[in-house]
Amino acid sequence: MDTTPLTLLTIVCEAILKERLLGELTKAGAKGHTLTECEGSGSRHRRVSETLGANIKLETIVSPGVAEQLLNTLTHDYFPRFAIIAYLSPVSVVRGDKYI
Amino acid sequence: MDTTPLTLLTIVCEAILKERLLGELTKAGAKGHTLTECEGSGSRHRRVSETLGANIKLETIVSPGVAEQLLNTLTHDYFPRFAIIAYLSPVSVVRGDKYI
Amino acid sequence: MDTTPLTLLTIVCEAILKERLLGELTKAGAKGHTLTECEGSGSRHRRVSETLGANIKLETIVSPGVAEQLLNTLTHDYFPRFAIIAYLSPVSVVRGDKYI
Amino acid sequence: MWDVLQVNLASPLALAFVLGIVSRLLKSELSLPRDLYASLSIYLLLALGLKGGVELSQTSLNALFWPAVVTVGLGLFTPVSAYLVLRRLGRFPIADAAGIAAHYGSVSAVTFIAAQQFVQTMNQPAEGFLPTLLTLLEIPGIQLALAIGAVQMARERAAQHAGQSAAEAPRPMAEVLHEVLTSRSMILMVGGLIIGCLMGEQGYEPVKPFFEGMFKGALTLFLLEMGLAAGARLGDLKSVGLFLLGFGMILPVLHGGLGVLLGHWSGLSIGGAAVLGTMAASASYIAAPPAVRMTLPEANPTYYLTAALAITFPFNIVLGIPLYYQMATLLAAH
Amino acid sequence: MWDVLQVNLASPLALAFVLGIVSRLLKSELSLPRDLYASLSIYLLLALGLKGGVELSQTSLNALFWPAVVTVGLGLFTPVSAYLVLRRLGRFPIADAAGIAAHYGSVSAVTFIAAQQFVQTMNQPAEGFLPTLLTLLEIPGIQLALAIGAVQMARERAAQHAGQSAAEAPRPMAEVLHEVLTSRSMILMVGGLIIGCLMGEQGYEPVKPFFEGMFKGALTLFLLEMGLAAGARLGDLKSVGLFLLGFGMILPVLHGGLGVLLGHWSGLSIGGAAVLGTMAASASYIAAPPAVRMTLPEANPTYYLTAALAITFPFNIVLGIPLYYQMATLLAAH
Amino acid sequence: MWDVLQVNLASPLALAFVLGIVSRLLKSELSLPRDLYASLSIYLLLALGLKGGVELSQTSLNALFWPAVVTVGLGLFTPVSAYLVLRRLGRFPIADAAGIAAHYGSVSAVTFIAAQQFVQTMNQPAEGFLPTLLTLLEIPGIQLALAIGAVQMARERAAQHAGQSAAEAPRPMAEVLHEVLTSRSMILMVGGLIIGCLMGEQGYEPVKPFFEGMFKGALTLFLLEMGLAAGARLGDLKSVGLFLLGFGMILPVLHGGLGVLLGHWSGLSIGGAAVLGTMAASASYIAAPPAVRMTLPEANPTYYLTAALAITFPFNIVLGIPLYYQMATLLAAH
Ligand SMILES: Nc1ncnc2c1ncn2[C@@H]1O[C@H](COP(=O)(O)O)[C@@H](O)[C@H]1O
Ligand SMILES: Nc1ncnc2c1ncn2[C@@H]1O[C@H](COP(=O)(O)O)[C@@H](O)[C@H]1O
Ligand SMILES: Nc1ncnc2c1ncn2[C@@H]1O[C@H](COP(=O)(O)O)[C@@H](O)[C@H]1O
Ligand code: NA
Ligand code: NA
Ligand code: NA
Repeated sequence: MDTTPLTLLTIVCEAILKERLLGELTKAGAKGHTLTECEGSGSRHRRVSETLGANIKLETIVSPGVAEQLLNTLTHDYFPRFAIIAYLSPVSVVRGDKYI
Repeated sequence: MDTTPLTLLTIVCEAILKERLLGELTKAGAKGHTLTECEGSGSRHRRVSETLGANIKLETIVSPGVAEQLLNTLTHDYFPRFAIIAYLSPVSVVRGDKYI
Repeated sequence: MDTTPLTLLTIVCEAILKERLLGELTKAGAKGHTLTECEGSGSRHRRVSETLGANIKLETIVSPGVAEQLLNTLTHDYFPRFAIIAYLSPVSVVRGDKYI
Repeated sequence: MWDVLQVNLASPLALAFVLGIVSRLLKSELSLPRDLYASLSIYLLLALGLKGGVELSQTSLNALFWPAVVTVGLGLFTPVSAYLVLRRLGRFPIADAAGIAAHYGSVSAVTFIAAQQFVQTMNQPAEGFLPTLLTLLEIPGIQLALAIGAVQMARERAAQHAGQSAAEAPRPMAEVLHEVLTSRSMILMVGGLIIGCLMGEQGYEPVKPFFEGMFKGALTLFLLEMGLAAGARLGDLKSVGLFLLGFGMILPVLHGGLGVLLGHWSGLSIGGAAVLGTMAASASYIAAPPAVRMTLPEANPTYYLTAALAITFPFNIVLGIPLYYQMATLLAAH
Repeated sequence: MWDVLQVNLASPLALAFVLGIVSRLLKSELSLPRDLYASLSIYLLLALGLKGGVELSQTSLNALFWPAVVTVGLGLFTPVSAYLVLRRLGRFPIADAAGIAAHYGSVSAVTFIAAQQFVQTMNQPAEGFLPTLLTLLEIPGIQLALAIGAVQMARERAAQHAGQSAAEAPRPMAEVLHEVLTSRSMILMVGGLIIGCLMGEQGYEPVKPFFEGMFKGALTLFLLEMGLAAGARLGDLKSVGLFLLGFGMILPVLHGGLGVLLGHWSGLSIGGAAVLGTMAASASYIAAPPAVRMTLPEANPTYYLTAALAITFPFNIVLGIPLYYQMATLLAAH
Repeated sequence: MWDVLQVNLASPLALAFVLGIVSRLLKSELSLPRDLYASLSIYLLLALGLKGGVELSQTSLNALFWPAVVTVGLGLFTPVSAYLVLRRLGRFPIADAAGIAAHYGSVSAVTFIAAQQFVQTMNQPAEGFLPTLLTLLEIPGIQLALAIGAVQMARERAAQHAGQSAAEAPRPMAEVLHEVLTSRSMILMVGGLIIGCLMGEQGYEPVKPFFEGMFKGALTLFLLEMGLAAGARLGDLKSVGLFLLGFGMILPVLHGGLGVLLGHWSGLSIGGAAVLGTMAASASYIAAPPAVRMTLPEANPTYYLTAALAITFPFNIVLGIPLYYQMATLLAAH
């Protein structure tokens, strides 16, 4: 089976950022995303979620370049002020050219 | 800790395929799976989900051979006609022999 | 973008273990976690979930040392008696020093 | 006609539907939780079945015979007429034509309920056995359209190229039939009918406040959600084209008129004929979409969902039901 | 007996349960959304407590004394008898015997409610304080069985090998007790009892349409879900073996008979004795399973879940309740 | 005052709230499913709007004029007074002061409903148009506080350093306004008001058992959940400090007193003035938190959530409402 090596960017953050982050994804050129509801704890306010909604996990398969650009935006505009974590993993994608 | 390197196959697709894909997993010899509800957008009909149900994410840890076979089936029978994405990642599994 | 290579430990297990495993995470020194509801099948009782609640997926980004220690605890105290699977994947984390 | 329309527009059902559409247009964040939507539809279908069953237990088979016959006739005719119009006049590909036809051959339970409530408001309640007719109309419609689609596509493919992959082999009809017969709405409605029949008026009494007292209110909430869903599809109206827009409003009137006529002939009351007409006119958007998606994945969901949900459903809720009622009144006056 | 059984079978509760089983057997896709199931059980438990509390506020402590004493007695006896039968006659391992015993020592709230509704239909309503008895019966049952299991397993292990890992150390009993005492069903039922007691008939009035008017209807939906759950376990009947099948129907009759007898002696009415008997006969499948899974993970869930859910629950709902009622009637006639 | 308080404390609403807090303190696992919570709040807001709309359809614009004027006045005054107290007396940073002020400038719908129910129990029902006032009070409050926060922070930043990243640019006010105007609670309440107005008493009749009969019961369940949420925040009381503790109980009394006074002047009945006072006294914890989180992420959620949810909400539910009612009674006696 022919697969393409690509980058999976995973973002976990407070649910309130959903629309804004989906906007950032589109702007950066991501071709798609998968969104899951989740909950979690980290360095900031675990309890907030009760009234402010739980967390979301946003996964997008992108080229390394797009990943880099998104990480830049996140670091600059989101990390200082919101509960959020982001990480990259290497994946092999079927029909990978569709996602670049 | 002793871990075995195995392949994690992740499939994200429209929820309607649930039973059929679980059948394919069993047929190909996967020993288990984990299923999560999610939503997403890609190259096909984001909105469909409203009436047709959201997406599902199906994860199965398998040997590279089983992964290969499943990707073949997916590419041949599902990719052309359904909203679906599939990718592989390398993982190290505790008691890995149980999943081969 | 500066990222730190770290270990993503994923645990999928019966929902009933939630509080106990969160306790183990804290004890082992994990700095955070993300928890998702899911369902699944493996070598043990797929159906149990109906009355006993479905599965949970617990993800925590930790240093290799903490991962090792957690896997030890899981293998010793949980694997023999509960429905559970655990695996490691390599990830590159933004602001990785926060999670060690 | 005008005053009938007014009664309909001032009902909480139509108003809640409009509120749903408007809040989508305003890009409001409002949405009903997924489980509430599912719970309401389970409740409505079961309540519908139970009520129908209780009334069925007091109906003679005689009274049911002719209405049942014409209903089955409608179930065989409407998917075929829809398919032919879409293929011949609309020049749709086989899969799309069959997919849309499956929706128009089947019934929208919510439209049915709204019609029932409407004729009740007009003091012309429908016969108690109409839910029974609904189940008779529901089954053949989807089946027939899917069968036509599968057969025609196989024929077309055979003509084009010999080799055919396993993937493209049509799903076995038995599987599709099982799916439709054991679908959530079938089980709840038919199951409700049977339970209602078995327990009768006396067994119904203690659960009546729940299944009957709450019914209209729950339906109001449900129509709010339907409005949200329809509103989300309004943007697709452009992409489906003018033909489908006309189709989604003219075909219901034709099917509706036929239904009213057959209902009248078979001896139904004014209310009964109007509700039977509404059933024939309505397009399913709960049972049909998944069946079509599974069996005819080549059909474009934007077409069938938009037509059923954003064109025909609001048309029937706002204009159609009063219209079919008016038809039934005119026929009865002769 | 036959006419009593018939009344029971024609009730919407039993019929909805059967519908659930049948749709599972038909492999229907029907399932209640997870949150609806949870919401219904919260509603039922709280409503049960509130109603009980309001009635309790009008009960003298005197009337409550002897029934409370025999209830605690039942709570101590039933888990022990279940454990001994399973160990001695059934030759089950300690963990399995204790795990199953915890289920039969505790109470199924839904079975309790169904019994309450049944005696009401028979015009022999139970005393208002029976929910109070339920909470008295619920707590010791699970505890005692788990304690027996933990102690016996520790003894066995000590005999087998000296070294014992931390993991195998039994959970502290205080933790288990806290879990049971603050479990969802306890909080809702006991909390409801207290609230009901404090607000009395007058405070209850405005919420009565919600908590009492909707009760039977909501219970019908819940039993549909129980039918689905029981139906899903029918396939496991083979793997649990004949002994457990018999156990799941004979033990309830013995416990039920004892409960009716003690209830009668303690001065309960026919309805009250029948409901107390049903409680003793029933097996918990909401509170017990998680407690057993956590505390005795060595016990095989297939055994206890299938016995409680697919054998004893339907047995009681269909045959047991009318039977215990009949027993109570006979006793009262003497 | 004492007997009024007692009536309030014996109501199922207050008792359910206390049960929620207690079960959190007992570390019970009890929690309402997420979708049930969302469903209940949708139901309550829509029912509130519908009822208000039906009554509004029978109100003259005249009767509405002065109450509307004073309500808008309250909407402009309360966020400013809250902001100034927090900045000047409490020495809170701009973001925190503005964030908390947005909560106290807005209204808690549940507190409003509880007040409405209370004055009804006291046989002093409020005017039917009070839900209309609620929407008038809801909008300016949040907006004004957020605007103050944004402007003041921009000024402060400009003073500190010239360069300012895009990320730190305040969100456009139009976006925030759109968010508040099309928020779930706005759409449901204003939409309900309009629907209620259009359908009138006659259209309301068939949905009344659902939207009115179930109302108090559903509210009881909702207050159980509010108790759970408040209980979870009790632990944060220490970290918010004594100032906020006092603020969360004294400011409501001042705002509440002012609201009662203005309500009385504008011609409202005893019940109406008490409810208007309650609105002014209450702090939003549904609409305000997400708006503040999005627009002023620098504000610490622990402050505003704890103040609104764990201090002011219980204070109003238990003590505040009877107090404002007492004030209104005294004023009317003059
Ligand atoms: N070490 C971690 N492992 C996994 N998920 C984490 C970790 N730290 C934080 N998270 C997730 O990221 C969210 C925001 O984290 P924070 O900004 O640190 O509060 C948390 O609520 C978790 O869902
Ligand atoms: N680039 C992507 N990254 C993450 N998930 C994706 C991506 N593209 C598609 N998906 C997921 O796969 C589903 C089907 O994709 P598609 O077949 O392209 O419509 C979408 O609904 C998403 O959930
Ligand atoms: N091969 C597998 N791939 C993915 N998930 C698995 C696999 N095996 C087990 N799981 C997950 O782990 C849970 C417990 O597995 P087990 O202990 O084998 O019953 C299952 O319910 C699944 O959710
Ligand atoms: Na039709
Ligand atoms: Na028992
Ligand atoms: Na206020």
